[in-house]
Amino acid sequence: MEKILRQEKLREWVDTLDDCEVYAPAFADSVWNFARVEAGTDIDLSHTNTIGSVKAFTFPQREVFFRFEKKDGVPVLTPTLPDPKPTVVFGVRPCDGRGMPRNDTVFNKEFEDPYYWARRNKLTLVGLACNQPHSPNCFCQSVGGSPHAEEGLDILMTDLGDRFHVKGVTAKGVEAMERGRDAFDAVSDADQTEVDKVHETSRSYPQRPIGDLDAISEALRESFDSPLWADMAQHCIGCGICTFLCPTCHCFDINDEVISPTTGEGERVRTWDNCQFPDFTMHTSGHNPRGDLGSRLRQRVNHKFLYFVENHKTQQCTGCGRCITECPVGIDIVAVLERVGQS
Amino acid sequence: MTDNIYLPKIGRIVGIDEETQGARAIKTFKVEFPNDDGFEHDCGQCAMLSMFGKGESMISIASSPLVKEYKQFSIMKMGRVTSAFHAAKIGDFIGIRGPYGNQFPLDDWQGRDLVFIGGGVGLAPIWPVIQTAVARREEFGKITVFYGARTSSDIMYEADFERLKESVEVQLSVDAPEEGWSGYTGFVPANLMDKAPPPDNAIAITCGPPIMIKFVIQNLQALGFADEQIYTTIENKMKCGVGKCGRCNVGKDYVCVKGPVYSWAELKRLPQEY
Amino acid sequence: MVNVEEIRDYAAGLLEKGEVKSVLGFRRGSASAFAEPCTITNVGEAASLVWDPTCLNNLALYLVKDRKQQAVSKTPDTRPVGIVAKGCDSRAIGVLLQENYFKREDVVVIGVSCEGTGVVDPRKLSAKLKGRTASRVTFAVQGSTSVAGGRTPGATDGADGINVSVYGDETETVIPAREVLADRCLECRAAAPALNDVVFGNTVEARDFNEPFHAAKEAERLSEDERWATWERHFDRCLRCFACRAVCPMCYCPECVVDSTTFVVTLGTSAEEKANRIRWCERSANTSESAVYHLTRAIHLAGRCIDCGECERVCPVNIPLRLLNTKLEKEAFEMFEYQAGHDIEQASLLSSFRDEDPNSFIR
Amino acid sequence: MSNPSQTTEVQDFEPRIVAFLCKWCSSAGSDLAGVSRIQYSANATPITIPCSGSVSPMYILSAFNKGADGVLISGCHPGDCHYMEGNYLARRKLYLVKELLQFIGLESDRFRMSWVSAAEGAKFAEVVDEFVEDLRVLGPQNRLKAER
Repeated sequence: MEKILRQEKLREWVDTLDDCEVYAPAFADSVWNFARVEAGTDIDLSHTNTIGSVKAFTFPQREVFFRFEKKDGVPVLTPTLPDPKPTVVFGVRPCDGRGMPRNDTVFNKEFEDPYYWARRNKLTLVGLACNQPHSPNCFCQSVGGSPHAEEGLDILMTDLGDRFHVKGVTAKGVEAMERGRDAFDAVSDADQTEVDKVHETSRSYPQRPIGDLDAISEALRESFDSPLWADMAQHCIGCGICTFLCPTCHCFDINDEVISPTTGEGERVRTWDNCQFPDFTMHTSGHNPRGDLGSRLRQRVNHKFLYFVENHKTQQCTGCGRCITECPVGIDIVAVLERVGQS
Repeated sequence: MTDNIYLPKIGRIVGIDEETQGARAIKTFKVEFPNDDGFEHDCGQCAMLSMFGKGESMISIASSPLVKEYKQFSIMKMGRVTSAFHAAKIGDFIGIRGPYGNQFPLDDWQGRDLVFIGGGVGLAPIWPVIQTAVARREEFGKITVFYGARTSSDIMYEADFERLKESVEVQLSVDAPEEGWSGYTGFVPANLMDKAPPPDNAIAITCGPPIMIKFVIQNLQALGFADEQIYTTIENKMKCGVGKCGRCNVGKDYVCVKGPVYSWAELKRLPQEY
Repeated sequence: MVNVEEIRDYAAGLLEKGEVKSVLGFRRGSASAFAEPCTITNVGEAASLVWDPTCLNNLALYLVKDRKQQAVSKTPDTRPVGIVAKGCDSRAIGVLLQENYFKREDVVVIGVSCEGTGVVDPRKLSAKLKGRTASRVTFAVQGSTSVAGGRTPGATDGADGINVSVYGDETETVIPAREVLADRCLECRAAAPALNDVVFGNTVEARDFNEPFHAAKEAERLSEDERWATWERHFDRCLRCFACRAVCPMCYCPECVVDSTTFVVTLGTSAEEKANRIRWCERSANTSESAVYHLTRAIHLAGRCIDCGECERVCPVNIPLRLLNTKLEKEAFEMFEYQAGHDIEQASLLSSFRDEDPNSFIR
Repeated sequence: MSNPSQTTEVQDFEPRIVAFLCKWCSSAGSDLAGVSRIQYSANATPITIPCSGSVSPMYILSAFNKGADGVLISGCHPGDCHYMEGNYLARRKLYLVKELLQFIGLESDRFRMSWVSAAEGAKFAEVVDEFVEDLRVLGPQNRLKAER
């Protein structure tokens, strides 16, 4: 389904989603992030990209698996599977959209993750094509995506100035459009020509090149023991920015949080974790298979451009560029791949 | 609704054996499922054990798959969770989810000689294989079990070893012998060289401290064992056990799913990340 | 004004004479117009050093890192390290010396005066450029706004503002420095490094920006409920990526008291030690736990924070962390006449006291 | 989850105070208040510490995190420290903690410090009573309390 939505009708459409929780980018504290849209307020889709990726909707920073307590000396476990309202997220950039099916793979492969899917099944992603790259670090096209890629999105919107072109990609997306059908107009030939032109132009901007992705995987395989890794990680500070902001990084930790040591009450909680932290792989004995920053940088890059490819036949990177832009010390995954490729 | 992969079943400790003492003490726990919701497992698989309020730890299932009434775990006191296990008493409740990981390909080894080489708590992961092989004794050729501990009092499953001697060759060794010790004195790899089991039509299965495994494999190769004839298990830090949390990988393999059992031929192809 | 060629020559000279094993400095990054840290070890690399308003990092962090590497190395290279240091960075070195983290002779401080300006706040710049991205950022030099036209000797960096070009449009726009400088630079009291082996650039006394502790004083003015509403929002959105801690030269503890991610374990650590370690706050990134983390960190930096603003700069969700530290430095200055990093001989803030310290708050 | 202090009616609200008491003075002062049969609020959970100077700011933050409505630190009068200067160091450090807590907007009445000697049983009782009354007005502390 393809429709035209005039800018001023956006709110009319959003208002028809009144049984859903609607989120959209909002600029607060000098950063763009997804925020709840209160009924009767406008959505501002002038954002570049949100600082946090859309992954937090299905993989929140804190997920309680279950509560535990003791009754008559016997542990009683109460699972806390989330039961969210249907959630619609506007303004999702195509790079984030493409992150979603990659996360689906992870949380679905050998064992299905019920917490992830409880949220995922209720989630509708309304994408917004990038008419031009919002950062010189964008490289979606270098990893098989595009500024108007539909993969992972339920709806793709394209900004045509005074109006949006809106395309329902999945059944879920079409349904969300159906509900606001009165707000939409038909697509004229002129509209179609314009949207095609906007998409074409959006693809024509230069992006950071990576080159042949198969060759990159091969180069990474060959470079496992290369001294390059230590060199490239020389100034790494070992923080979690790159992975926490990444739309596809999904590593986590599980801990018991005790509420009362006397009653034995507590919660088992999943939190985000990060392959760049020193304790991530450290055995209880103190032995650490990835004990230095070089091996941890290698893990991050290999996971995305080698291991995930070997396991799932696609890169686990969608070229959003957040890890590059936000790295405090200028570590640049595209430059890393370039150096590995040249070595 | 699918099964909740993170929700443990409740287990009850019905037996505790003190195997070794000291800073790295080992205890063996027998665990029953009071709610009759237990699971079957294969040789080499692991389970994620919980002490509620302390956390979870991935532990090899040390009992034979043929034993259905309980599961057995030998746990070395290492950190928060394992210390809680060592403080536990018979009747205490734990959480248990699994089984996780792959298995020793016992069916592929029919008709062959089996050489087991274990050291310290490393006997636990291969113990179910030994038990199963003994139970299906006629399917295999000669079976030899090498096992080494620091002292004779540190030998795990001591009572079971006596029974084992009836059907297989047992070669025990200690690093520091007491008076009256009749077995071999010295490290396991040396005992292996001393007895020199023939490699023809044989499979070697080893587990123990990393340094022991390293020398055992060197010595097996010196004895003429090919890489495909050598099996071992590896371990890495694990949190989820289901291939998602991202930390136990060795190259592209999540050890919790693709491991812990590897032939040396397979392991050589993986990067050294364990 | 600072002539970057002089910095390059000096660094090359240190390396050539073998006086240092390496020089920590800034070079052009691959990712953006902003400079990135570099460690150069041979004379030829000195040409890659840069100096401009995008040299944000406090490189003293890498002196700490070097020290840590030496501690675990079997054959540590104990030769001195050269470091390009702004005023704030040199104060960081001062605190590390005060705390005996290394010795004065272990470091050659190549001081660079920020003169009448400072470094750019990337978020302010981005807002100023309305989403476009800077491709080149330089100091506008008094009397000579055109870099291509050569620099006037004796001119002062930045008094006329910051020159900015954006991608796809190489014409330079001059933005008044006040509008894009980092808050810490607007409040800086010593833009020229007092602790140094050499200084490039002049000391500019009259910097017509904000009074010291300006932002903290503004934040204090809010009502109690407004303050909590603000900080609750800040703590709530913390990702606990620990970038603030990782980037701080003063957060050198091998093991951080508030979380498990840095718990040092050796083969000799007993099971009891591991089992009994107190978890002061949980790993969950929620308001209460993140508050414990940030407040603990702030207190641990009291009298040690030299206001390089790195914690605030690196925070991906823009939590104004610097406020917590400058609030405490303000109290240290006003109540205890203490300034971090100013005197390497002085006793630290929390290991000293005076009879006239405030007492009226105690019942 | 149910949060007892949130669901409690304000008039039934009994503030919980964690009191870190120096073993050389205030701890003995609180004992004296007890043996002297002085009537005072039973809302304070005393934790005896070697010296007010040994109080880590983490103790205070942790107490608030675990739901304390108020935190009291009580040590020896200036000049009376068993370790010569522990209370002076405490005074400086805890002044900064107090300022920081106020800065982020924790109600300023929730953190309190006092000098109470072993002989001042009556003063200890007063300090606790006053604190309890002030906390009663403030109601439960929810700002830094863990949301579990």
